[in-house]
Amino acid sequence: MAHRWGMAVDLDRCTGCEACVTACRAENNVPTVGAAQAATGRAIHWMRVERYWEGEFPDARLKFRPVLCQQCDAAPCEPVCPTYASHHTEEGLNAQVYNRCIGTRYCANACPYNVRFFNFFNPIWDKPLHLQLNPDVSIREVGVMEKCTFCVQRISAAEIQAKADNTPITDGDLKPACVQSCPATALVFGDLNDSESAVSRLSRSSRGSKLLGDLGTQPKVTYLARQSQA
Amino acid sequence: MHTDSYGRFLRWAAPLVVALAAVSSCRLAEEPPAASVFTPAHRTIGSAVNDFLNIRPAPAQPFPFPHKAHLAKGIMCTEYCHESAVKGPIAGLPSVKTCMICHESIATDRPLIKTVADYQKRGIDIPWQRVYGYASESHVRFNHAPHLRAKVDCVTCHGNIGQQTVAERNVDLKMGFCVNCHKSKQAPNECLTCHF
Amino acid sequence: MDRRAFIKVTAITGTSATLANCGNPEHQLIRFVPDEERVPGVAEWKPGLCPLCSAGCGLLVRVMEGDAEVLRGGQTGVMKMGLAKKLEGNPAHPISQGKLCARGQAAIQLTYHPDRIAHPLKRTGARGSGQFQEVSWDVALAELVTQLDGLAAAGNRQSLAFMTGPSTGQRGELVSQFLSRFGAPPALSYEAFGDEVLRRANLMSFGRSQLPTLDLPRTRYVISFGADFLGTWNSPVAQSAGYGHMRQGRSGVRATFVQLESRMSQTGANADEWIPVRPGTEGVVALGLAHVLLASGLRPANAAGRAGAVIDGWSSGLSAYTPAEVERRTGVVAARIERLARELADQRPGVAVIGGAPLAHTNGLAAALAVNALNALLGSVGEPGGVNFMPQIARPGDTTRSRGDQPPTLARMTADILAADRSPVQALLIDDANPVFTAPPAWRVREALVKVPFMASFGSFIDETSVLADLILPDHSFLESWTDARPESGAAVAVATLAPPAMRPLHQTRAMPDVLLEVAGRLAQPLSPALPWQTFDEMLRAAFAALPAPAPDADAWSSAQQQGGWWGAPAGNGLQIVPVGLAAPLKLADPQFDGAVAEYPFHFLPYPSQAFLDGRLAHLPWLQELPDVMSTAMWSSWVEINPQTAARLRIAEGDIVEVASTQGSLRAPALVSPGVAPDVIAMPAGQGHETFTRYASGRGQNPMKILAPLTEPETGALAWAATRVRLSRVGGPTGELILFAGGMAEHPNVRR
Amino acid sequence: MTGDTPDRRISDDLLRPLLTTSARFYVLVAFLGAIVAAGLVTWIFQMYQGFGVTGIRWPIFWAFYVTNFVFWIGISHAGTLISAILRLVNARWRRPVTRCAEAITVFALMIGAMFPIIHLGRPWLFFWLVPYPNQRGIWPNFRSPLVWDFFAISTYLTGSVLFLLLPMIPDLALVRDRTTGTRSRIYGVLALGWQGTTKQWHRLESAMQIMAIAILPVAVSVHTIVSFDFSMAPVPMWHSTIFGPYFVAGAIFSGLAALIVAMAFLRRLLHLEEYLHPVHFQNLGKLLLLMSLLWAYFLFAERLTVWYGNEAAEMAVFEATQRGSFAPLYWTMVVCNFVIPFPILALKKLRTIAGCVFASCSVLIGMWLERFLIIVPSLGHKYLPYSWGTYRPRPVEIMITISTFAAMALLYVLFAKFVPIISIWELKVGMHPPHPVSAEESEEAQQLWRTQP
Repeated sequence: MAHRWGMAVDLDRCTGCEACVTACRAENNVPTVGAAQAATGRAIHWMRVERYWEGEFPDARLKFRPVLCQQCDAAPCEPVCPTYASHHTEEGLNAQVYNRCIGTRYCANACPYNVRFFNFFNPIWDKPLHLQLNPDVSIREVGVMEKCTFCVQRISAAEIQAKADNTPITDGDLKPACVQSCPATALVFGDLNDSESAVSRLSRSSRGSKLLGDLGTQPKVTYLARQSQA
Repeated sequence: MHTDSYGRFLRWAAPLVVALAAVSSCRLAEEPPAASVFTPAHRTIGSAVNDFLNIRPAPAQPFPFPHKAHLAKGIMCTEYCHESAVKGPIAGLPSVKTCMICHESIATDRPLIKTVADYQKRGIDIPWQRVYGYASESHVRFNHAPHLRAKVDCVTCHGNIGQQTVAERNVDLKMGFCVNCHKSKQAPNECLTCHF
Repeated sequence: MDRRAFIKVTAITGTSATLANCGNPEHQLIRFVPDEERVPGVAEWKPGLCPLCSAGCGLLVRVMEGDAEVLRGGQTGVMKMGLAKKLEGNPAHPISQGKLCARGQAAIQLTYHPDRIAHPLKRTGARGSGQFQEVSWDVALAELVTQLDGLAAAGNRQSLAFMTGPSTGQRGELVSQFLSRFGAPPALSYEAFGDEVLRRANLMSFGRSQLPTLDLPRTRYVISFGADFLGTWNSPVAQSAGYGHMRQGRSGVRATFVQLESRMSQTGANADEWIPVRPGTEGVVALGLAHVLLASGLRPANAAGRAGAVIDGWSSGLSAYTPAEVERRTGVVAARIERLARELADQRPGVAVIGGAPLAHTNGLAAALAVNALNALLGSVGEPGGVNFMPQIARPGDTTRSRGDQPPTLARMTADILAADRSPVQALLIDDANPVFTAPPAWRVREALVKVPFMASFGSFIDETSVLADLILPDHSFLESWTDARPESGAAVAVATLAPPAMRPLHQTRAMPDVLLEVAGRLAQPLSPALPWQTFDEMLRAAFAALPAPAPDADAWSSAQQQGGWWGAPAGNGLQIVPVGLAAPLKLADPQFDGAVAEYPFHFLPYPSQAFLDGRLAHLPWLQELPDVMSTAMWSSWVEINPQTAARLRIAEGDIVEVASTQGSLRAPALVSPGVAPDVIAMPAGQGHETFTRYASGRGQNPMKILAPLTEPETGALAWAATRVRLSRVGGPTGELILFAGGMAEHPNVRR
Repeated sequence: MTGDTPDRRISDDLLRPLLTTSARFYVLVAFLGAIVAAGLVTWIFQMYQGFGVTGIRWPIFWAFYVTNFVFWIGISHAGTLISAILRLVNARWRRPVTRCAEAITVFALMIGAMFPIIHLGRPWLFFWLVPYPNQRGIWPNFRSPLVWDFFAISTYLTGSVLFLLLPMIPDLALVRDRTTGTRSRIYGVLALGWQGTTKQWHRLESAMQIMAIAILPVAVSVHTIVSFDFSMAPVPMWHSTIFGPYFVAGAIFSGLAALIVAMAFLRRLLHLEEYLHPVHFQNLGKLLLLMSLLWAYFLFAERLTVWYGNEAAEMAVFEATQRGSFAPLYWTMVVCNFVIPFPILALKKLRTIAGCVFASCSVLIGMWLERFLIIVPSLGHKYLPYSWGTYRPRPVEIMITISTFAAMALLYVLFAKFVPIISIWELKVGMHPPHPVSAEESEEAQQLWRTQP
């Protein structure tokens, strides 16, 4: 049975520690652009933790919300790409094919979540920081878009392994970097086609909703609302 | 009368054009990225153009390696020298250690073997050059193991390397080549199969 | 490199990098024969230990083959070797439980940092000039040995001082043994945001000189007094894991979480109820809650046991802490106090926790005792869902930590040095500490250190302290050496984490414990009989061999190497500690502040930054570019100001403001935040380094440099929340404040 | 015939720019050429350094370049559309206007079509937009509006070029006959062996009719498709049904303005006062007035519905443009596109040549701002406020923008230098009894072209 990878984000568990943000950077060779570029809006964060203030002191409240590529089933970024660099795979992932990308940046405009990032310059790593680079992940050059891939390199490796061992991927074995590091287990990843997988059960939760769901993008990431007595 | 006036115009305009050309070229002649940083950028415009046109220099090997002779001795590629091909994505180039496993005792008197032994002594590895490989802007993440499991023979992608004494690239691993094979074998043809 | 060079990087498509070894061989380095055989492209997972804080999280290190530039026999070349690629939590480890925090994820950059010290260095220029010259290890070690022998010969062995970071493992053990054998005073450990006050309080209330372990997974009510236990305090990963479970891990049960503090921390942002409280009065609230519980007969006074007995007026029902009185002193409404008390009584098991700023006042110890007493009153001590103390493995000859007698403090040492005309400290060894950066200016640490004749550092980077050293003996990175830790909190079982080297050293560095052992052997009167080990791993082996074997067939040492440590119930039921009582019960005094209210109207509240803690991590680019989750600031430092205050002083976001205390002033961009009280100015620590690698040097401001030297009298710990400041706008935005986010509110434009 | 017939004079006047070259021409060409060259160098610089030398940032990934793209494609609606309409309704006053107009179309299109390439992150791969068979078996994504753009613009360009060239043939033949040597030979080739036989006239006439009819739907579709680049994406205030007609109207609006300005310049530079009369400007001015009203109506319709609908995401953009950081630009746009041109063009007294030119310049500024304000505020205020951003252009973008205006002027000047900018034969025919030309008339017409040196 084909997989359909999805994620659930429990906002009641998320503490805003941003372990996911650094984990993603470490796993996916996301470059740091430096202060000067960051100041002009060129920082790249495939995963970000949004924070929204409500109310004023002393009744101020704060909400955290991890935002990554929602891997939409009806992704606005896909039809607009003139070269199929952004397209839908059989497993429902929003592929970003770097080598096919010519940098129209149309996908980034179309994406309602602003989770797509552009390489304004060639990335650089001050040696020997480059020795940390993950050999399983591409290094994106100037002029191409990039975004969260659900750690496709891990998915691919797991599927190749499963094929070799001729055993299915057991739920919970395969985790993107963000999910693996999340201390509060606010992020859960798995196969939505497996109705018993943890992610499927959470996605059915009454607290569940989709980010900007009314846009009809049909995301594969489900957000579980934060409960509170207050 | 107007003809020579055109001439005057050209004589007048030419220096301007030259000047602008000069400006642009000197901008292009900026120094390549510092050696202290790692970057996917090309070192020179030339290498950029070569990659764009898929022109790659032929690998220059330190000394000939008779694949044929070794195969004839029944030394199978993925059993001794490129054994990691069956375990993972990369076939790898054997280090001088691997050579000396056998050549500690075998054919030690041959001049080439002496050179190999000498490398071993100096603790320096033989600078073999990769023959096959993808330009990294093609973002191909090739994995040997599954291909071998699928019984794809080495020669399919590496040609008659077994017959060569100095390894040469004689199969052009263009995307069409991969795609056709995947099609014929009903292997997945999704972009993400290879590009990520 | 600066970003100009960055711009210069030619842009025309593609990578030549990975093709480097495909094609023409010219301008390539020679390739050494690899020392190790490994399958290229296939990952291997090795146990590790996160070195960044004392939580001691166990790691799994992903090691893959790569080409590293190495020096072999004076020749630079490329060698295939195993390289650490990624850090994950070790699922088997009781504390990290397979998880890792943002800082831990970035720890790997310590190893590959471009400004790591690659060779031993000897100072050539004046102290602090940062001029060093490379020397061989033989020269460096000889130098150190001569110095130590000199002290011994001159008969003032006690003039050797050793400054360490918080090391809970055999590394610390080795240092203290080295010192005691040599005849020097015990090592001095200084942490700006340390927890000495809480340890002392726990010792007095419960007879345990260690940080508490909160049983969050089983609790139903958490009331936290300023403890940033999900961010930077104590054992964040373990506590976050517990938090996740306490919120949604149990079907039908969701614990309530109340946070009291004067500046909303990342932890406070997660609270169901966030209650601002006047700085330094957190203890009053705790006693107010206790009063209601006692007065309303919800709990009997004697339930608190000794924890209550050490509080003045406890037995008589804390008559001075009626809700009305508490409201007057703390600003927390009386009715709210009563409601909270009732909730505490009803929703059990509950737990109260105190940490951070409340302890950093002159009355910090009393506040901690108050919260301890509250816990005891609730019957949450040592109970499921309450406060527990992690079993400790008894150490032979471990005295300093167990008996609460005072180790030397930084303040006292510097004072002594500056007072005497001949420094009582003749030689100073520094390992993993940067007091020059984190100490308040009044302690004049830099001056004092300059006055010390000989100073050697084991640091891997040139920071404000090691730049003063005469000799730098660079340590291995934690991934290149044997490491261990025995954390004091975070799990229900005793834990001794162990990590063999995950990769070979990149540079010409040596593990500090090995250096210490070698020096011990090379001294004129060798300490080797007392320190019988050649290398650190031998010492570790001895230490682990002493532990009970996990299984009859396996020994603790080898199994610890495989699973990344030893954990379980220690033999002899843990560490026996003699509780320290009090002559008379302690009275919760009003906090003292430096600076007159009239002249300095604002409380100044520095706090350990989410990314850099006290600043020791400001040199990691990943953490610099990590948007602070509350402010979304990258590569910056800032001053948090309440919107009303900002409006009153005509301060807009990004404006440069001046914050001045009696100790000095600093200028930093303003950040308007609804999460800070109108009379409080908050500022993250961590930035403002003068010299700390290319990424941190000259970036932002260091709040510590305007702190007053007030301390908590009992422990001598710095009362870093006790400074008052004045605030003024000095200029418009300079672009120093780099924010990742655009908007503050989720629905800013809804017409109502 | 004596050499003093009015026809003769027309030919002399209108061919003068071709036959004699003033120093002013060289200065102008050199000046414009320098700017254009500087623009090219800037673009090379951008490709070499990386796109980051522009002001583009997360999340505003389109700005100046796409603004210019839409603007110039809009300008291109000057000619073809206008001249085609005027031809079809057979407006007499059109005769001196049409060629200027059609030239604008061709050049504006050429420039506009450059921008989708300039704004690419990897321009050297632009050919992936072109469908061509390849071993990979990969085609462009025909669902992408950018690919539609490619087809629409290339079609429109081809059509417009034909539409410009066809009626040039007789005049090119005239030049051929009036010149000697190399130039005569060159124009001879261009004139495609035109002899002015009745047959050729009829062919030409019918070809013109067909093109005039064919070009209209193409022109309309082009700017509709350009508008689809925006309205197809779920971006606040882009995703609107009104965009198609709105953009077409805006295009004709700016196109007319450009035409008026261009004509005024030619009139002054080439001394064509006798041929470009105030009445021409009057009439174009009336058209411009109509478009101004239409544009204002569209703007009103768009803004009102957004405001009344009060949808959170759209209101964010609405606020930013109406009251927020973009308000100054927004209200400048309103003033330039309506407040200034309306009275000038409405009052006969003000609708002088100077008046029309002034109004047109203001409209050009206003319409450029309109394109900018459609693109940037929306991208800067998408759904999640956390990801909002602001945009500031950098010298690179500004330089390239300026150079495109210079390029337009340069191409136009050169065109006017090598081709009679006013259709000579159409003027002449205009002065003779109405069409269809009778046999002897066409005989006479042919006489006109047999000119002795």
